[in-house]
Amino acid sequence: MYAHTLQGTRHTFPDLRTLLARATPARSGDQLAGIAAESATQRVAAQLALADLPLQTFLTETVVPYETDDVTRLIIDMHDPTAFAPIACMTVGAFRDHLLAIDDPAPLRSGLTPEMVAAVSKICRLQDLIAIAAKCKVTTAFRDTIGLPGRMSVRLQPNHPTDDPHGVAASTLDGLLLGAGDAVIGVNPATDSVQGTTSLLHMLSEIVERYAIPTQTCVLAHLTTTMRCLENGAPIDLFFQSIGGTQATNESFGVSMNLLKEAHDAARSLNRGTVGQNAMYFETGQGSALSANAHHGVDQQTIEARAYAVARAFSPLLVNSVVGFIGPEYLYDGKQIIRAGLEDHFCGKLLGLPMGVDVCYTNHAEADQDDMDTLLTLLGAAGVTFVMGVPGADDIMLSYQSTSFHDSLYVRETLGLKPAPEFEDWLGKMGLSGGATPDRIPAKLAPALAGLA
Amino acid sequence: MYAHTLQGTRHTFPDLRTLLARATPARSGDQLAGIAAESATQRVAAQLALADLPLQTFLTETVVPYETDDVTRLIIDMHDPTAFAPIACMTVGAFRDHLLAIDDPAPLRSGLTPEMVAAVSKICRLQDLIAIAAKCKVTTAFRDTIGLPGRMSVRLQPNHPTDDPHGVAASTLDGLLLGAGDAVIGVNPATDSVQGTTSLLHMLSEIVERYAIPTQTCVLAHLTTTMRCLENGAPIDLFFQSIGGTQATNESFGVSMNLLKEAHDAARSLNRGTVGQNAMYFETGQGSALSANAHHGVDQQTIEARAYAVARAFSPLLVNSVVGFIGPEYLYDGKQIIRAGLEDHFCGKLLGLPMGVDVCYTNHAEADQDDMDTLLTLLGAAGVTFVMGVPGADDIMLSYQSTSFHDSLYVRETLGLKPAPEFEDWLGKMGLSGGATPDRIPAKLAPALAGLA
Amino acid sequence: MTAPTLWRDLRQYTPARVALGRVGAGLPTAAHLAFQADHAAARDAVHAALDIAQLQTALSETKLTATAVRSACPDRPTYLRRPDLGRRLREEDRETLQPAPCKIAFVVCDGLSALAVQRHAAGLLALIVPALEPDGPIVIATQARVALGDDVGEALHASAVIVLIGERPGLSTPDSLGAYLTWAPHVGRTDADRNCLSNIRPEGMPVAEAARKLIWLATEMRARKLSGVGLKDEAPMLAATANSTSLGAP
Amino acid sequence: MTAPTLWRDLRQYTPARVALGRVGAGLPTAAHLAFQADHAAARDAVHAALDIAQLQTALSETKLTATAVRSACPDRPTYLRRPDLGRRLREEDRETLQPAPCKIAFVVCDGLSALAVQRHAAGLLALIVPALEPDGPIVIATQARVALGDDVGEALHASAVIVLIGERPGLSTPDSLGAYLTWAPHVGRTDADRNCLSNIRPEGMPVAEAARKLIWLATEMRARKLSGVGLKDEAPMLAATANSTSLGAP
Ligand code: B12
Ligand code: B12
Repeated sequence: MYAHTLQGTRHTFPDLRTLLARATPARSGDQLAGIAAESATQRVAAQLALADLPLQTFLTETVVPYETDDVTRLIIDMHDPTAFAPIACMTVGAFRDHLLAIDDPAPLRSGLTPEMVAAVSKICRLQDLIAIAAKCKVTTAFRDTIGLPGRMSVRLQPNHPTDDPHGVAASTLDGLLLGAGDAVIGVNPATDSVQGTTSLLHMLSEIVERYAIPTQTCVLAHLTTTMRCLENGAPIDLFFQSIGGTQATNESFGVSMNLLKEAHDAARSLNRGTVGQNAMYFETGQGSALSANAHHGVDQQTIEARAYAVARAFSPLLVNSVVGFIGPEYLYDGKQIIRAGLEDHFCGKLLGLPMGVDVCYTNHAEADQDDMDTLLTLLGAAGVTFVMGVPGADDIMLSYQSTSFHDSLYVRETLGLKPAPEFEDWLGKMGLSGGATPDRIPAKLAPALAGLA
Repeated sequence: MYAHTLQGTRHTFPDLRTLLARATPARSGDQLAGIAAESATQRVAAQLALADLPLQTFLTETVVPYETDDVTRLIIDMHDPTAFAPIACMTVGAFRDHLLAIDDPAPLRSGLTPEMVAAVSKICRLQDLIAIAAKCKVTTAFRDTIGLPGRMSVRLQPNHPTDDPHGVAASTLDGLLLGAGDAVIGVNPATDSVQGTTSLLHMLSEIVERYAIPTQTCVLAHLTTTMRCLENGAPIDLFFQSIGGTQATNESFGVSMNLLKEAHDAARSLNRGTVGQNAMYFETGQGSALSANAHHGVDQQTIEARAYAVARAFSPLLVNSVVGFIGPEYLYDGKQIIRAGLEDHFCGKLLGLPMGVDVCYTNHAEADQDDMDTLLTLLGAAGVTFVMGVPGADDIMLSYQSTSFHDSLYVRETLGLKPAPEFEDWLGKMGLSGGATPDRIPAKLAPALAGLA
Repeated sequence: MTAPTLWRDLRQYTPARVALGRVGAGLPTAAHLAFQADHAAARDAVHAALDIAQLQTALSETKLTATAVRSACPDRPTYLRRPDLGRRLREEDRETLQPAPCKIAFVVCDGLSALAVQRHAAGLLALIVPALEPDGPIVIATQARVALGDDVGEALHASAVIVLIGERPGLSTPDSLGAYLTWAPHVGRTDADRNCLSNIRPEGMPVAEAARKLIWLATEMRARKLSGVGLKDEAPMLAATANSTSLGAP
Repeated sequence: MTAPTLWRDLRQYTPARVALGRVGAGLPTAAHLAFQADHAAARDAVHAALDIAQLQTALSETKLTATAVRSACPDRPTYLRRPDLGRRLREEDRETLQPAPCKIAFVVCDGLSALAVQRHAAGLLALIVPALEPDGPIVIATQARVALGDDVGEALHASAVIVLIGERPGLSTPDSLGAYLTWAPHVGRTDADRNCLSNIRPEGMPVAEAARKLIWLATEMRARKLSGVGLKDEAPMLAATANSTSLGAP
């Protein structure tokens, strides 16, 4: 039982998860779950109570039971008391102050649990989320090095409604011409068939080979499908899976810790990286647990942070919060999407993950391109690891609007950010530094090499 | 009569001001005036029609009659056809493309009218408003140099509900300790009396002298009051006035072109600047014309841009759009305030003004600190000339929330921006680079020098 | 086709917004405003209502009949905010669905695009219903989510349910239909228990191709008494697509 | 007082949020959350309603009576979005105001802070009304803007009107009262035609001081038949403030 008295009124919160939920800035998903604060005053009271909470509490009181949830077990069992020691006697509020004051939060990483970082994010303003995240350096590598200071990478997302290889190739080329693709060239397959996924894996890998691009490819099929492609000998750089912050969410996604471990082991034994071997790619997003009725009464942002505990167990190359992707049921409008995007990035970075954000919205949400420009620019200032690159911002298969190749050029130019160094060199060699200028396609990037003839 | 056919429906707009109003992104003030677009589709149709409009049109069709409005006369009479020549045959849409493509829009300035820049802003996304504004370099000077690349200045705003000199001094010192004050130390007086204003002018000027700060001071009384103080021999650095974009608005503010000219002449003859003689300080803000029923059916953003034509006739040191200050009647929520702030900054900069923005909101608006962090960070990326600095973001006299001294430290640190060079040196000498650290006040800034004993 | 040499030549290969040109880092005005116009239209598409009578007429052309039900969402704004209600039958309507054990039932949901359902549902059903020798009814459900099929299936005591649903409208894709198969449907099923076919529309997966895949999946599902991640779409690929494992000689 | 040496010593000189400390460039948690709590409270203050009966009782203690009218805004949300309506009397109420030429009328408006009016209006009126030998009524107006005084003045045929109005609530100032004087009020007057006293509350301009200034201004206004930018507040300053032209020796 937690409590705080504000302006003469005593506000009580029966347990930790309720306290966290009431302290969360307003969003539709928590309202849908019936756990959001009832008034601005109640929310502030919860934030004040949360600020006074010792961080230790998160090691003794779990928000989802240890016995029945393997994510909770992972969090508790992997907690590193040595890394935690410097902050062991702090409250959540003092921890926020500490994060703002120090230069490098990295040494704390393995001492932090998702719930701790979610809690501190709830009492942070946007500027705190930006300033603190900007201090977190997370570097990973496969065929190029992702996350170095002053750099921002882009996932090239050349989706096509029928997985047509020509269509995928044309979008890929468009993206390369505009400097995108250093995070990964990653296609969401329209169909989840083993044969279709295998075809896509082959063609992407051939493009990367023929253009000699220092990057990696991925087909974002269900992990069970990818594992079947592996049996077929398909060329797999990154193993992808959507994950969530509770065991039941992952079950609703049809995955388990064992399956993830199996994939991670396979990735390591393939040994396809050149400058590193981070070979997993995860996507997450606030709301998926609630949608699967697997949220245990925990607010969606805390559950989201718990998904990062799953991710970090497998040393991913990339983790992507698809923040506005699911829809207004969970993040109603531009304001909620912007805040959630910065929270997710902040929490992921504090936990040591190579966090990217799919700056995006659906047509049933109250959001528009202005909101995306806002979130993208703020994330650039916060040092986001990577963002999406979709032709003209319009994903014609997933039916939502994400960031375009142009958008990433904009944010790189405005904030002085560069692509991953190996990829930057490649762009230079291809005559594409700062993106191509219209009209003729450079000979070195001959479309015929991508199968377009 | 202007028209565009979209998805089979023909949308018509009887005149230029209606076309401009319908093309404006949604905001409460235009809805209040009954001139906003009725649907998203109508808005896009207006934007498409506007994009096809030749820039020339703005020289032949005025939105407020030339005969009866001195702001219109100023705009038309001061238009420079030579500077306009390179873009004379462009449409508004082509002008947007041009602005995005070129490196330096400065040579166009005197060829641009407020209506042209307002028009192009209406078809810009936030990222365009940011990217283009960031290319506009505007430098002014008085006792320090404002607006150099990579720098962002701060108006120190030490208001007090009774103009108490100790109170003002304490807030001033607080701001100096946190690196604020290079744009101006400017007090809004609680009362508009000549005697009170004179007192404040004396005390501010003494503080600046005793601490030897390379900056200027201002008391934001009505200009007629300031002129009376001048007669009394009060030390006046900057002459302040709120202005609007139509003659009738200015009349409702109790000012005229003649009065402004008189003040400008007085400022020049005082010759109090050391590194420059830009001696006017203007404030503007979307909505004031409508509030004074002086808007002539023109949308509030276009009227706002017209206020900049008034400002630029008097070579100001600083121009400040108080964007969220007036209230939700004109800008309803965070989203509208954010967009309007970036529009105002963009329009002012294109017209060659040293544009600052009061990143702010009132308690009757749907906005909060997160929205302010957003706008502040975006403006930092856009190269805003200056922002406000108010102790703890809470103006205890004007009753609204603006940016705090901490906020400006945040944005300077996050985006690598520095104060005006002369002021930066002074901060260095005082041991205040990056702001002081808590506890003891440095001896060089002894509070006794500011009258605090 | 000759090998493309100009950037804009890429446009012939995909409906994606490629080769838009650039002004600085920005989008040219024409492309930017076209996007805005499409956004306005897509927002409207979300709110379009399903014309049930028209759909029933279309179905009757192939001798199919359907009953209409509603989810527990009274209106569109509620639908958008309350997916939980969109997954449950309105109480009155649950009673109209008589339990009568059947092998397969069909549920046609408006989802987020009534237009998709209006355009493609009847055509798709005309191909699959006869092929699957159905013994269950066709139910048209409005303000409905995918999981409403579970509630319908449970109410009917159906062994399996196929849900056709309007996918959220994209900027360039207002009418995309999704199909979801669930074995042994009952309230509480998760998405791991279903299979999905997506992007059913002329520019995506054509109705005929979707029918072929659906029939294959439904047949496998019934044979293996299983749907979801354990069941993979291994319907033989059509020649055109199957040949694309390699890019071919450059 | 001894000269301050610590940053936090500055706090004694001003209610402003000075010397908050810093963590990096950020605000310490305690200061940040205190701000959030105050924001929640200030938002509520905007929506508080004026207790007219209580105000009338307070007025009656000094033998003042007042009639209540409303602006054309039916409710608070309308008030916030429609300042134009907040400046006009509700039609029914205009009829209740009998034209009866008078030298001065008083209008007490809730404005954006009913609390300010509730706390300070009666006290202020008690001091100024008798001094100004008024012959016009006191009108209490709800959902009202400053310019509603013009409509009231015009309806009454008053030569001048003094409006007392709740200023928008600040984070630290929920109860600040403003006073506006307008000579020859009629619909169409602009703010250039008025004089203003602001920040009337114990921590700002105390009621007694405000009364002194108001009386001075009203007297000048009547003598010069003029208000607005042409009329400056030249009421002699109180000793304490007048002495402050110089900071004194350091
Ligand atoms: C939104 C969405 C999601 C969200 C769903 C959360 C939510 N509450 O809405 C998130 C991000 C969690 C998600 C996850 C996944 N998705 Co998904 N998703 C979509 C998307 C874009 C829109 C769906 C929609 O509009 N439905 C219609 C609305 C009206 O109904 P609804 O009841 O709200 O929607 C439900 C279903 O769509 C379901 N769902 C979402 N994805 C999937 C995937 C599968 C295989 C199944 C059975 C159900 C399912 O989730 C919703 C809530 O229950 C579609 C693409 C499209 N254009 O439709 C892809 C799509 C359906 N998803 C796809 C995939 C592959 C996945 C993943 C398996 C990816 C992975 N490797 O982990 C995961 C896991 C899904 C699972 N088994 O639970 C594929 C399916 C391919 C196929 N033919 O099987 C699609 C077609 C996109 C693609 N081509 O990549 N997805
Ligand atoms: C909002 C505001 C403005 C807005 C008004 C626009 C609008 N539509 O609301 C803008 C930015 C345009 C503005 C301009 C000016 N303002 Co002003 N403003 C305020 C503020 C912060 C709030 C007013 C309020 O809440 N009113 C109550 C609401 C419920 O009623 P309302 O009918 O909506 O308000 C009307 C009046 O407030 C009026 N108004 C606003 N400012 C002024 C100033 C004067 C002298 C007059 C007569 C009327 C007036 O504008 C509103 C619309 O008609 C007050 C400070 C405060 N704490 O009150 C200062 C304040 C009233 N303004 C002040 C001043 C000095 C000015 C300027 C003269 C500054 C200048 N040098 O140009 C100008 C011009 C004013 C004019 N003659 O028109 C001073 C007045 C000092 C005094 N005792 O005379 C105040 C007290 C602030 C200050 N100390 O600096 N202001």
